[in-house]
Amino acid sequence: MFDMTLTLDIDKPSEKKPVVVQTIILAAGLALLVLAPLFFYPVFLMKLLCFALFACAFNLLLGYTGLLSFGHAAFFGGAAYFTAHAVKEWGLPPELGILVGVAGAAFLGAIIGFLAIRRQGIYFAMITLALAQMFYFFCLQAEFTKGEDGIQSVPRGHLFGFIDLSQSTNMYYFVLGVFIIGVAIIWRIIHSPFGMILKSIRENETRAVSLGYSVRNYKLAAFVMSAALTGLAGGIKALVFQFATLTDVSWQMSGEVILMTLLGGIGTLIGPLFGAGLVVTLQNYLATSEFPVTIITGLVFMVCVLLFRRGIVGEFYNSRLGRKLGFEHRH
Amino acid sequence: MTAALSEQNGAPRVVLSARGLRRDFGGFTAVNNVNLDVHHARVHALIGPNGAGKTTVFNLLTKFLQPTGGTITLLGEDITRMAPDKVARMGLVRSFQISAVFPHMSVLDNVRVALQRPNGLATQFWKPMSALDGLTAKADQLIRSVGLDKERNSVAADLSYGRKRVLEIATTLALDPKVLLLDEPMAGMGHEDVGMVAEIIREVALERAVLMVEHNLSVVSTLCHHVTVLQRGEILAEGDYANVSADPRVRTAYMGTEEA
Amino acid sequence: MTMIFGIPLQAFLGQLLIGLINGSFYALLSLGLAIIFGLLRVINFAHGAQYMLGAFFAWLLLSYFGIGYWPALIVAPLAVGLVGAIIERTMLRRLYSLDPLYGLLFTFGLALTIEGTFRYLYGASGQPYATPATLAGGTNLGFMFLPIYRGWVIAFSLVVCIGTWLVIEKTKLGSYLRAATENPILVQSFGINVPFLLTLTYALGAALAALAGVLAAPIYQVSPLMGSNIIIVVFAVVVVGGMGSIMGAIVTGYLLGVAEGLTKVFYPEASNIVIFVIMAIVLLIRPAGLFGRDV
Amino acid sequence: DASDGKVKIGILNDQSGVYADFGGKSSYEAALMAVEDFGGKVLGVPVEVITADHQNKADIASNIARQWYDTEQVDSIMELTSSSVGLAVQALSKEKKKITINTGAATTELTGKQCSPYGFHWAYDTHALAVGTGGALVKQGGDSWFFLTADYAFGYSLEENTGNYVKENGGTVVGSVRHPLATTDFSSFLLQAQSSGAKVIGLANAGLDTSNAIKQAAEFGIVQGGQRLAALLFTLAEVHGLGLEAAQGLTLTEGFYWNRNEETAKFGKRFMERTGKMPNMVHAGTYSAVLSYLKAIEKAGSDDGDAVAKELRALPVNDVFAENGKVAENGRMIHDMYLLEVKKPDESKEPWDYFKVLATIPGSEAFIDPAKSGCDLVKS
Amino acid sequence: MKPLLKVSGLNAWYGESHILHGVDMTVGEGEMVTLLGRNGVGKTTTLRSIMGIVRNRKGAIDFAGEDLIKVPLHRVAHRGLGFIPEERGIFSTLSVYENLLLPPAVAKGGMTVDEIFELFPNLHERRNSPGTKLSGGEQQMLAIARILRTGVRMMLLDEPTEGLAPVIVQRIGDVLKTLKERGMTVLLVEQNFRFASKVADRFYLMDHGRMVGEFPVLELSVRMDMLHDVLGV
Ligand SMILES: Nc1ncnc2c1ncn2[C@@H]1O[C@H](COP(=O)(O)OP(=O)(O)OP(=O)(O)O)[C@@H](O)[C@H]1O
Ligand SMILES: Nc1ncnc2c1ncn2[C@@H]1O[C@H](COP(=O)(O)OP(=O)(O)OP(=O)(O)O)[C@@H](O)[C@H]1O
Ligand SMILES: [Mg+2]
Ligand SMILES: [Mg+2]
Repeated sequence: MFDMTLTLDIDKPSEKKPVVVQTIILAAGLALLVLAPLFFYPVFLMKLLCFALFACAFNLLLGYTGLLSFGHAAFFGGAAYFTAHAVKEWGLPPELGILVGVAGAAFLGAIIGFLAIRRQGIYFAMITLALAQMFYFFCLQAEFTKGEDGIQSVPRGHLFGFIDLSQSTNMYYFVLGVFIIGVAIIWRIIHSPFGMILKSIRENETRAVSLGYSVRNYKLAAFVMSAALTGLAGGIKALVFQFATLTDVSWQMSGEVILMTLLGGIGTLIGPLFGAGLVVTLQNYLATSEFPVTIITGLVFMVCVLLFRRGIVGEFYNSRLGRKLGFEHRH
Repeated sequence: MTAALSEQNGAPRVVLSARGLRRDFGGFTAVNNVNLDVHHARVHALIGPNGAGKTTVFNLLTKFLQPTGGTITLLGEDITRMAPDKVARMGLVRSFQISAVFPHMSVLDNVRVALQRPNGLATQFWKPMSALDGLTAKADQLIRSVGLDKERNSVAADLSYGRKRVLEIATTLALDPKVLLLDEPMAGMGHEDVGMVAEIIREVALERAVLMVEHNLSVVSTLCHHVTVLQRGEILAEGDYANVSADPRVRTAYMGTEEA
Repeated sequence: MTMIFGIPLQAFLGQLLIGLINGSFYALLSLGLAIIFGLLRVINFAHGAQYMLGAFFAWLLLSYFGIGYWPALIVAPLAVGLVGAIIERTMLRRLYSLDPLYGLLFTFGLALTIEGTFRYLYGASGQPYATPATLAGGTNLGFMFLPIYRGWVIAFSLVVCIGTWLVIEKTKLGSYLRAATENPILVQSFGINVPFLLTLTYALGAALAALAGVLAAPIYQVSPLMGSNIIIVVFAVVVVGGMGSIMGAIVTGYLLGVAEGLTKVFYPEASNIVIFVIMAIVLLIRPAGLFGRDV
Repeated sequence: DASDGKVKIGILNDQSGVYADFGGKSSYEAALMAVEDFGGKVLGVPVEVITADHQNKADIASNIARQWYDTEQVDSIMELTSSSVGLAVQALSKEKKKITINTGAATTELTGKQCSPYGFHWAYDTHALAVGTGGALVKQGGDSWFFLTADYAFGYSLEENTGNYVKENGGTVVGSVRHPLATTDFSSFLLQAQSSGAKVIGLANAGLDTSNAIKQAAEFGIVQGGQRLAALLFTLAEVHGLGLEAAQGLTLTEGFYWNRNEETAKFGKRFMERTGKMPNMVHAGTYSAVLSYLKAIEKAGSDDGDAVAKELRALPVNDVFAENGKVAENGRMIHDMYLLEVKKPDESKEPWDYFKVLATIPGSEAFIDPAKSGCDLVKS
Repeated sequence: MKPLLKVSGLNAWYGESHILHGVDMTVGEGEMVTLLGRNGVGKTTTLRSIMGIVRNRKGAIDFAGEDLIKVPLHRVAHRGLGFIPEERGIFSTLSVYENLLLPPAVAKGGMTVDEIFELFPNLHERRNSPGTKLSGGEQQMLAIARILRTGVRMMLLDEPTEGLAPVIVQRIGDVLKTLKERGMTVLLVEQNFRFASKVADRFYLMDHGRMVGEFPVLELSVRMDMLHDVLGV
């Protein structure tokens, strides 16, 4: 459904030699992430990882199922609320709190998805947007979300009862762990028989139906998976910032994650990571400057759509160097 | 059950049947009171002038459209209100009038996607892609049988129109359907492909029921055991090709005065 | 006092009327959205921003050039229409050949940029815009006090909506426009200057949004946020009405305005979400929307 | 003495949103003025002021605050307009043992249940507004009220404080309706208020919302119909935005008015030169807060949070903002508030000459008795 | 016969792929010429390049004394050239009637709506339904009818018989003959060789983006071998 001139295929090496190169790149990337807190402000890094995971989860839906959801903030922010509430009010340990967030997001995803997959393309986008906005208003008025104030001072607690997460280094490695697990799950889903069917549905839905695939169920399953993984990101974000607020359920947040994905490269596994990195850095940089973030965000959006639809990673894959390294893609 | 019984009696059994099928679009009745029996191991042609309702009948039978009236039975089960994917899983598979492939997948993958479902490899989101390797041999065999070996690894979008139609037939066969519905399978095909596809159809019909819409009368005459002629949504004539083509009403409504 | 469902008649009718006024804005905005979508297959996320631009143009005209409401009612839509035309010519046009989702994303960025710029220049707080003298004051209708200006909004928006509908559905221009949406190249090969038509369409849609903006200026303050506050509700209106149906957009606009108004009487807490709830219900029952064709 | 060679103050508030005029960039100027007036240095090290826009989002605010403390060596954060932001940053600062002085937010929670040893509330609060504006209208015979309330903590707090005050004084609350933040159309809420028959319609909201409600009330002939509007949180900045024509006759409560005496007028003019507008209580309050903070550091001989907090509680506040103000155990700075009335256009003699001072409300009346505030820092 | 269309050295590209390699052909005023060739040899591309839909082209296209290479697409029709695409291009948001009235008349002498409805009674019957709700054959009729109204001098017709019932094919053949009598020039792309032989005056044979043969209808029988080679008939 989504434009097919994009880099659709997966980060899949086509030859033997590039595998080595790619493994080296992957290892280097991991090493970088492990060492990063020595050089950067850990809270910033954690924020980056949360959003990167969010964008990857979102990309599972957009890049690999062709569904543009304009309402993913509902799952991200919703999970943040659920986790925050579970940890703060019920006193659950962080790992269980996050599970509550994931389950809540999946549940929300099932409801919103059930309604939205009745329509396709642009309608789907608008419906998810509207339903997420409805959830936003729900959060605005529900008791447990504490309205505009949000759920504040959420305790980070002790992981498995003994790792003190209020230490920011501990928290960082916890977040990193969750991030890696999340991305690994996404990778597995994409490169699975199920992922293959998702791809075929995106390519030609009617044909998939005539081959006997219940397209709605597959779409819904992908939607719920994406929502659950988004919930994972939202849950850890609530712990990192000890906060759950309306910002995370607002439609601007849904827009932001689209931007991250678009900027990084739709349909590339690691693109969203770069997109998120760029957007988060930009926001951090501009947060204390005069210039409104929205103007820059808006302009980046326009430029991306007009000129770099493949996104950073997508453009790289298609560049000469990228091809040499075996990242070549059709189209 | 009943179907199996009838076969023992020697007569080819009815696998798909429609009774009193009707479909309205607004005030317009596109299909009216159509009774149709499709038999195992036979090729059944549905012909008729443009706009007679052939594609609509296909859509009704495969549940892509809901009938306004009438019933449809597949292998003894009433499928009148069933969802299209469910019907496909029961073994009723169709091709489309306008070619339907997965354009950005290779020919091999197109076929493998079709093979996944009958082999129970569709929902496993936790398994690696290599789980599908077992399907490759079967897929290659299908590809070879329709003569697409050379294009095995090309992207479907790069194929010519006719080759796409051939690929579509291959994916359809991958499901090993019990009933095959083909909407103008030869349309847009070069002469070289028509004969081959006809041969494929003849072969698959040995153990399956085939219902096809086709305007190429030479194909119809050589391939089909039974012909139903539709006109204005209603059945005008039925029988084998010789009888039907001799019917003066059919000649005026469809074939014209001379053989085209 | 006469009561309806335990609510004073006066309050009931009053809210009904206010619903109609809100509905006027929903209708005008969803009409513009429907036209742009119907013809360009672009979901114009910048519609809210263009509505805001209309109001701001009126305000700028007044505060810098002393040009009042009535001229602004014409000048501001023209100006915004022109801006729309330029955007279409230089940027939007490159996206037609792609998935319509890119149009949505592009206009989303556009909306952020425009709104951000106006926030930067004028702050987020609203600028006052006085009701034109000729329409100031109100009349007591017996059951409520109707500000004359709001009455004017209802009447004027109805005229504009019906007029636009007639142009699109009943004229040759309209059929060119509709055909061009589907297959611009072919229509062009018939001898029709399609690129120009598309520019015109986008300009028209933007101008309609701006017109709504000028109409809104005296009622709400002129604020950079006014567009983003309303746009998503208008999206829901369009989904309920059935995308691409122009009549659907208009009728649903008024209907949902009234529905929202009535919710404010009976269950004010739900007034924010009532339109979305209606949308969900409609989706369950008629996925194509009330007036939409099946797709 | 001062840690890391300088004293750094952060001014964190809304600079582009609905409260941008209420406090905004001008608060930063006010802080700079205070630093200059103090001499630019304390304990021999330079004083630095930085600022950021939190866009009215508590999470953004708390992120910035965290980063300021963690990476920028900020010693205290002030202004903090909006209750959610105020509470969030105060909670974070408590953890980090850093001083916050809130001049922009209204909720009494800051010095109530959620009070902090390091958190101070300077300019005004919802209780003061209730006593001031609410009290004045009750005295004038407004004994039945209907509230239009912003649907979040600040609104509830304002409605509750005012409602209680009305009831204590023999009045009744006939109803209320909650509206979301940044509502554009108040007409249906106003109609509800109108048909309720209440004598006073209390606007328990702020900024743009209040201005819009006032404007639309005029459109629907509400004041002509005999009902009164009580803009419970309304300052000079909003009056300026709305214009005297629409705002005339409103009663409101502020902790500061530039044209009250010579000293305030002098300060006002200086402020005007730098920002292009006259200060309201948030701006003047921020000036006062920075000044008091620097005095406390000097007295304590250190910028350590505990030491400074102790001195802040001990030192009296005497400056252009407050006369004989004193900081209570719960962190509330208690000072006089003023009941003001917006002039008619023809009464206004110069630009920004907007108010008549109706009465001075003594601090002890305006603010909650610390012992009854619910703050557990107060030894009873 | 005076040539109306003269194409020389026409090259055309889709993106990077070079499809036409120097096509030369002439169509005389009032002549009906058929372009034969296998799938994918570039027949459609030839028509689209002449019309100007494919813009990436080089060479000369002389139509009634003017080179069309520089004429923008929306002006070409006004020179008297009408195009009926392979995929028919019926508009779903327009009713059959609106579809019919859509192309602006570019010259006098086109058929009237009544004449058209007489020719295609199906269309009359379905005139108020949305265009794409017609069956494939009905859509083809509508596509032809649409151009007949405009009064163009020359039609470019891409596979008009594809997917049509024999009766309809016959009727279309009759229509083409009628048109020829009225002086219409037609360039026809056709796979249905038998049909083409009934209506055409002359044939071009195309292979790999070039013209590989040309002969009048009278020589058809003697050219069968060559056709066999190229078309595999
Ligand atoms: N839009 C396009 N982009 C790229 N290549 C194209 C495009 N359209 C056609 N082609 C290629 O150009 C070649 C010529 O195509 P064309 O449509 O002209 O063939 P044709 O002779 O009309 O065949 P047919 O009988 O199948 O209609 C084919 O190889 C085709 O794959
Ligand atoms: N969705 C629809 N809405 C309204 N009318 C329709 C719809 N689908 C088909 N029709 C009408 O029903 C009639 C039968 O159409 P159908 O496509 O079944 O014809 P067909 O026999 O397949 O013709 P062809 O051989 O040209 O493909 C046509 O007149 C068509 O216009
Ligand atoms: Mg058909
Ligand atoms: Mg062709």
